[in-house]
Amino acid sequence: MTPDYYLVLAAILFTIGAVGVLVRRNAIVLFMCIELMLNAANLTLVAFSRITGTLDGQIMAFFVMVVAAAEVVIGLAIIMSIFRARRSASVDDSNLLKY
Amino acid sequence: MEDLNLPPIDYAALSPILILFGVACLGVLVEAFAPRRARHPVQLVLAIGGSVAALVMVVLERNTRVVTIGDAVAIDGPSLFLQGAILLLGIVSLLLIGERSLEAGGPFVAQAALTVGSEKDNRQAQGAPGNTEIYPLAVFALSGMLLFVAANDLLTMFIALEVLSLPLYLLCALARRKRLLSQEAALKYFLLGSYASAFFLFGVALLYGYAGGVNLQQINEAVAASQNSDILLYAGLALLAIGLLFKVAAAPFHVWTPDVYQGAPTPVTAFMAACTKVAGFGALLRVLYVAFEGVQWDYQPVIGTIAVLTMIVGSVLAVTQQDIKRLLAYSSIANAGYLLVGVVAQNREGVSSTLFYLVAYGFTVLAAFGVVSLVRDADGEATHLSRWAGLGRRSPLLAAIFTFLMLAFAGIPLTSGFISKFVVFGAAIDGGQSWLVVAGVVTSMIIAFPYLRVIVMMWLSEPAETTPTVSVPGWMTSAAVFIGVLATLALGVVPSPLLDLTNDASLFVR
Amino acid sequence: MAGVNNFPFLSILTLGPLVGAAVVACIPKAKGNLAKIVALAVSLVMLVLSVFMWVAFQVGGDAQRFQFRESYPWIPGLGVNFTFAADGIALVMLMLIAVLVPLVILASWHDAEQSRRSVPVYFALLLSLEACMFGVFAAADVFLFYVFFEVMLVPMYFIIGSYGTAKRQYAAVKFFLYSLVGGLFMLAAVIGLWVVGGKTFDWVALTQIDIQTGTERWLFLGFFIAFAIKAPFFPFHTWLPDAGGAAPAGAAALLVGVLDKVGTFGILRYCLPLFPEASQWFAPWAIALALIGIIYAALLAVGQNDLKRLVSYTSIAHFGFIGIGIFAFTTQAGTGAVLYMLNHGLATGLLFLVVGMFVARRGSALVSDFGGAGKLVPVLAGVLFFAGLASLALPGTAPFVSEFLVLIGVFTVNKTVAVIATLGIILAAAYVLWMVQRTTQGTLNPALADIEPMRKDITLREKVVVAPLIALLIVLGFYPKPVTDVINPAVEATMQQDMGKQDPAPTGGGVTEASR
Amino acid sequence: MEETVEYVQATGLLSSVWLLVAIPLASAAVLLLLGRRADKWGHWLGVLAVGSAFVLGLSYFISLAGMENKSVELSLWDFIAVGRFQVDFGLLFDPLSGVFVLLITGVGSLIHLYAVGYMSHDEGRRKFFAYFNLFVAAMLLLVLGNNYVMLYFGWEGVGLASYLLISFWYTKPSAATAGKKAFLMNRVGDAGLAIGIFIMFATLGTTQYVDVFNGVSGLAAGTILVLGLLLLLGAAGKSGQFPLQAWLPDAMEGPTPVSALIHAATMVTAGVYLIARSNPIFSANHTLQTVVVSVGALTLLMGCIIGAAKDDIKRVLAWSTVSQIGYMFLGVGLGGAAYALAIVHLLAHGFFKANMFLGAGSVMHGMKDQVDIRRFGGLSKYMKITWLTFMMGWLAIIGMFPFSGFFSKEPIIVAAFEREGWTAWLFGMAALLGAGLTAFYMTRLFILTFHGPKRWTEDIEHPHESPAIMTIPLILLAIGSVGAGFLLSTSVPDWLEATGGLGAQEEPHEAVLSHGVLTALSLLLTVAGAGLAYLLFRNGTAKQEQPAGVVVTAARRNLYSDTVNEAIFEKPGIFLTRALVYLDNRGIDGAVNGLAAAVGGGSGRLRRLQTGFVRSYATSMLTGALLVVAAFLAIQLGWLA
Repeated sequence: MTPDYYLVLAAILFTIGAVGVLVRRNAIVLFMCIELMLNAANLTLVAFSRITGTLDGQIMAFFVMVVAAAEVVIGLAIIMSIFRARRSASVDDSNLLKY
Repeated sequence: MEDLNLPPIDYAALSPILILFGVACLGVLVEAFAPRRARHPVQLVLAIGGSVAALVMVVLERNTRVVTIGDAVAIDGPSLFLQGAILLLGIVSLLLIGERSLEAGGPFVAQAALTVGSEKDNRQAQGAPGNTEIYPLAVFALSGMLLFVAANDLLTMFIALEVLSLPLYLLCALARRKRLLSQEAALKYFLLGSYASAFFLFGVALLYGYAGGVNLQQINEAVAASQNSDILLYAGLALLAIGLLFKVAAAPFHVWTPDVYQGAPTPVTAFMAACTKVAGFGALLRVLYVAFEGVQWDYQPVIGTIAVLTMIVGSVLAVTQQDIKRLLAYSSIANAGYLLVGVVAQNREGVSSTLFYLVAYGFTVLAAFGVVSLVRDADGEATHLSRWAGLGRRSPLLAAIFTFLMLAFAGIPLTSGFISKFVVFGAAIDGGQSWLVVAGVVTSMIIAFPYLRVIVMMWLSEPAETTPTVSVPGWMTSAAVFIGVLATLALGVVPSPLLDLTNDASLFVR
Repeated sequence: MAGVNNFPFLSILTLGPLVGAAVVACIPKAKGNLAKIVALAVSLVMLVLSVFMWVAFQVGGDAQRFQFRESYPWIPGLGVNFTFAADGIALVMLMLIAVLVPLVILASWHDAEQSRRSVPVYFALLLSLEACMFGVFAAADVFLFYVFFEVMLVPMYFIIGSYGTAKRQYAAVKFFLYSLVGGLFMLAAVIGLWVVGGKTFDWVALTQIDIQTGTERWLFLGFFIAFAIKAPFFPFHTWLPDAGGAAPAGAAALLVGVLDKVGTFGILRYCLPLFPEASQWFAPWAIALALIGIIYAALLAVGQNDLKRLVSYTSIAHFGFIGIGIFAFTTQAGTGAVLYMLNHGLATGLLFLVVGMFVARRGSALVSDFGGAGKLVPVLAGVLFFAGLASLALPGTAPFVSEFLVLIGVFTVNKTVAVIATLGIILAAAYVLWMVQRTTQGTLNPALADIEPMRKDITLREKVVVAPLIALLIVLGFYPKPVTDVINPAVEATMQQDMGKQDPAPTGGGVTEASR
Repeated sequence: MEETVEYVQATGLLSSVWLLVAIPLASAAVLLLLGRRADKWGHWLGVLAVGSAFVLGLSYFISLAGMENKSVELSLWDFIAVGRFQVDFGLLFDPLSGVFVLLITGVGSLIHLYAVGYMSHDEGRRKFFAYFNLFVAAMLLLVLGNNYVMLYFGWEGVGLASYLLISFWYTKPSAATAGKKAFLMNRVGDAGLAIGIFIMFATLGTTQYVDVFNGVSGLAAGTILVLGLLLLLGAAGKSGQFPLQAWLPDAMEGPTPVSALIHAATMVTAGVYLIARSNPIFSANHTLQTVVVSVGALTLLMGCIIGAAKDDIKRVLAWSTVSQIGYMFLGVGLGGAAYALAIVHLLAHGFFKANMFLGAGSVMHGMKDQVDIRRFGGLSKYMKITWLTFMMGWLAIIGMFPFSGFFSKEPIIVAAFEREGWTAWLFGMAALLGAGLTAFYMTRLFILTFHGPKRWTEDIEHPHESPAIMTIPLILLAIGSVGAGFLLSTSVPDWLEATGGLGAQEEPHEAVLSHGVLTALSLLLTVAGAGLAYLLFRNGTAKQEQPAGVVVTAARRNLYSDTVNEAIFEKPGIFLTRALVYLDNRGIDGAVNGLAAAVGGGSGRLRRLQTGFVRSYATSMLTGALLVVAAFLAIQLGWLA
């Protein structure tokens, strides 16, 4: 099994994530789609790491995970406070700022 | 077991970043242990003092040209200059952030966790002292920016990007008034920012695959010699660029800008408009000039097109804006376009002119938002343009200052805005990119109109009954506006020192 | 050179009014009269200084083309210097400014009160406008010129916008945007020139460089569009009637009398010497625009019902004459054009000021609101008539000399253009006399007699305003030599050294001076 | 034409010739600047200025008579000196300008004197004399200039003075309009003159008379023709010749002394002066001369025909002026010796026409400013001096022997018959016919005014004779009308010989009819015309305008020249002006505003794309991302760049 498949899989995951952001309404789901994109990147890093035979990529993946975790904290905080005020997690309801 | 060879670390060169990180952590501790009443002054002094200390270190290290901690960070002319700029603009922003005399408790919410519209929330809006976590947050963002512009590999850059972005997302949500807007801005900024980071990261991954490493020099060498598929290179470059272009608000990645600028607390908007822009362009310059110099002929047309698009979007959309903060947001988009013109010039003048522009624009925009924060009525800031009618009659000094700033944005000579445009366009013509200059000139004509409309509003329209009163600014806002205006004037009249400085600072280490 | 020639006339002229403006701006609102007096004093000092400068300017065989040269480094990184120098062309324009500004200040004595705005600010704006105008004509550095060119807009914008009449907002914005558009085109060309010219802005150095034909044409266009808007030439003119109509009369006199001359001056000083080849290439187009302007604007002037708009249109027609004079590339036409710039400033300045006096009395600028006014204010009507005569270039008034020179110079190179332009002098008579008839002659408009101020003929202050202009117009109408002697060498240098053009020889092969 | 023209520098007395222009000018300036303070004595200053100019002129004239070279030049200062274009502010006193100076100052003095009385009740008398002096100064500059630019200077100056004086009673709309009309039509001619001067400079490099005249032989025939036609256009404008004649009758709106001095005796003859002065140019091209003659012949007949149909005393005189100047044009157009004849007629006409105008003024003075000859009649009993002096003028203008018209007009008729071929018949017969018609309408005027039954309006009870200050000039002018003809016709041609270029003569052709036959014919026609008028009008005429045939109606309508002007110039002009105002506001300004509106509209529409939905923002980012990636890949694959 060539590592290329991992790359293809990563690309597919990334695409699913990227498109998911567009089609889902729930802020949490939206956010998870973004996490999916990050993980697609992780998979790519690891795959390339394997292809090139260096460890850099894998180490980078760890960094990314940490960053993603931090992002979750921030993101959930923001989403929570909005949810409290609006009783809705739909991103389409946050639509005061426009034009 | 082999000896672990720790990479050499030039602590002195890194000291500004380290100082700020330290100060930020200290700020968190202060938040935890200092008594509530003492927190505000302590945090303020800490943040500003830390920034000043970092600035001093930058100045002391001004001649350092080094790549340190295992090629992760490059301290060279551009990064030192940009760090200095970020720190200077950051200090001024901190002055705006720290202002508490404009309304009871300051512009920030006391308890961000309280539900909007609840009884407690209404009570806290009446004047509970604002929260002080904003200072560590801002300092974290600043330290991320310092690292961002100095990052010599893409991973460091990614980390720095997140370090600077995450606090900003939060800062956006912390407005005392109009909290729904503020939270919405934060949500939008957060979601779209993460989205862009994901693109950035995927680009990093692809480039890692292409070059076998993420160090900028490594990529540069790979561009010349790599046997790997060019698709990896170009797709990687494209995705990387998207992440960076998002941060600098280039079209079509500008969409967040107007909403976030409008919704965020004005001092934070100012901070973002000035410092984030510097950081974003700093990183963009480094990536394009250091890592991808070998494919400059390929990316020039693409970035050039984006520049044109950005200028058009910014200027055309500014024409019909009714809210002063949104107008300034579109102006910031247009200015991103002009800055991109300098970036695309792809020569030393391109770097130096972009550096100059960033500093000049930063000061002007800080002063502008500082003024915006002063025009208030009972509901807080009165940002709708129609409310500014006749302001010149009520408070001529403020209106005169804002007029001057608008003229600077419009690029009238004897303001920094003119010199900035001049050097950027000059670099572009020098780099053979005259078409960008033509686009720049045409859009400058268009965007002059909204600026002029503001001036007309202030001076030539009759004041309405409801024209907001202008609050007497505290010393910090006064200082911030004064510094901004002074810099705008000084850089327009005697730009030579800064021009020389940018010229000296315009070489990247490789 | 002699000692006086090293005296820094030009920088003092530029800085003096600026300092004056700062002082005047600081005077509290309540002390409007003090502001007026200080402003007048400053402008008078500048006038005296200018007279000294005129005297110190050397004319004759070995006199240098540019005199009073001063140069201080400004932005060395960009090759920018504060370089001031004046040739004959600039000197004449500087003198015009120095003469007009005190008169305008005096004429505007009560203008600011009517607008409920700050009086000191109005005069501070006038003085800063004077500084910018001095600067723009004195600059010998392209960058410096551009800076003044643009900055000049700001005080004028506020004068029109804050102190103008009914449509002032629209007019001010239009004025600003038009000029800015032109300015930005020029900015692109300035930068281009800077890059092509090896990063220098020095005028002399830039005249020496060789530019590729294509580039030269683009650069020329950039400059030309800016100047054509400023001048203004057809079809870039529509801002002027609005601005001239809305501006207070004194400011309108400055706007049309001096500010717009920057356009034609710029063409002479920058387009022609810097881009000689392109200038010749574009000359037919420029002449066509100017020519259309002469006829078109004159016809429009006939059809105007607003006195100030009417005068603005006459100005556009006059700028057409200046335009064909410049692009004919002969000594006579060129000298005529520069002389025209001076004379037009005096004549149209006078016309605007007198119209302003009428408008101030009547409270309306509409021609149809007047009628038979000569019965009430005979002297003022006489001055209006005289200004009209100067405007239609009657012999005995200064504009005749310039118009005749322009036409005769153009005729030697392009007969058709000169003949068509000559039709313009018939139309000039039409619009002037039509205006005079409808305002001052005929049966007295009954509404007019009821207006108290209309029954007051010219005041002493107004006499002091118009008398110097009338005197100058007449003296220069009979004896223009002192001025032509100053202009002529500069124009010759422009046409012959910079452009490489020689005046065409008489085609008849007849007798020349030898037989005299 | 091979002889060269030479001027000598003025010395002695003649070096003060500039005083001629300066004195009236100074007087005008004083009168204007002092304002009301000069009301009491201003008119006397005016008279004094012109009178002293006359005395000076006479002394210059006498000193010139004693000189070898009678062309004296005085250069005062460099007027315009730019490159090759060098113009003196210079004067030329030669026989031609000499006689003009005497005419202008002489007749001028008398008319000034008359005006003191005529304008005595007008509160603007001081201003009137200022303008009058201004006119004299400009007119003297016109005839004294030593180059064409000076001529143009004076040319426009007299135009200005004429405008000011026609619209002197500016509160009358008709006067204001008439003044404007005069100025405008003059400007048309002036434009022609100006272009002529341009041609001189372009071809000869000079505008000084001496250089132009000496250089003209080197010019191509076509150039000379065009040059001459342009000068003719200028001359026609100033002299009220076809096709620019329409302003002159309207100019009678001005006070009568103005009509006498400017619109009869002096200014309107400036065209004749111009052609006479430029005779080296006109003589150099035969076609050109034919055109001048044609203009003269056509105008003289037009003037007669219209004059015969008019009922306004001043308008009849005005059209007669048009007609008489037609004779002068005929004369100068014939060239050769006829130049001098035209000048003689000009001088004689100056006397008798001024005399008649002043007489008309005197009649109006006594008849409460009535000008309609249908409402006069029988005035000979009431104003004897006016009647007698007017009779002298009448006899002179119809060319009755031995009055001056006979000596001045008859030679022109003879000269017309001396042209070669059929043109001699054409122009000769026109001139003869004109003589008959002149006799008819002038007799009609004379009879209807002074004889026949009274047809006065009710308010006039007892017409009175004018005061002495008005009648003395009348008497002096009447003496001129009687005697001047013979004197002038014998002396002036010889005198003018000395004028540079004017003396050059071609051999005249043999006249197609003998001199004696022509004289007899012209006298016969004159008597016939006068007799017919006497028969028709000795019993007066209807008091109101009566329906008439086609010819009379056309003549009453000025042969439709105003109608034509209106249809060709005025109406299209007004339409064009309106159309352009519309175009400027809607078209050019509209285009700019439209562009701005388009940007604004585009902005308004694009704004809507900023929907506020975060997912739509993400969409635009993803789209952008895809485009950027696609662009990079396209570049990499070589599709772009």
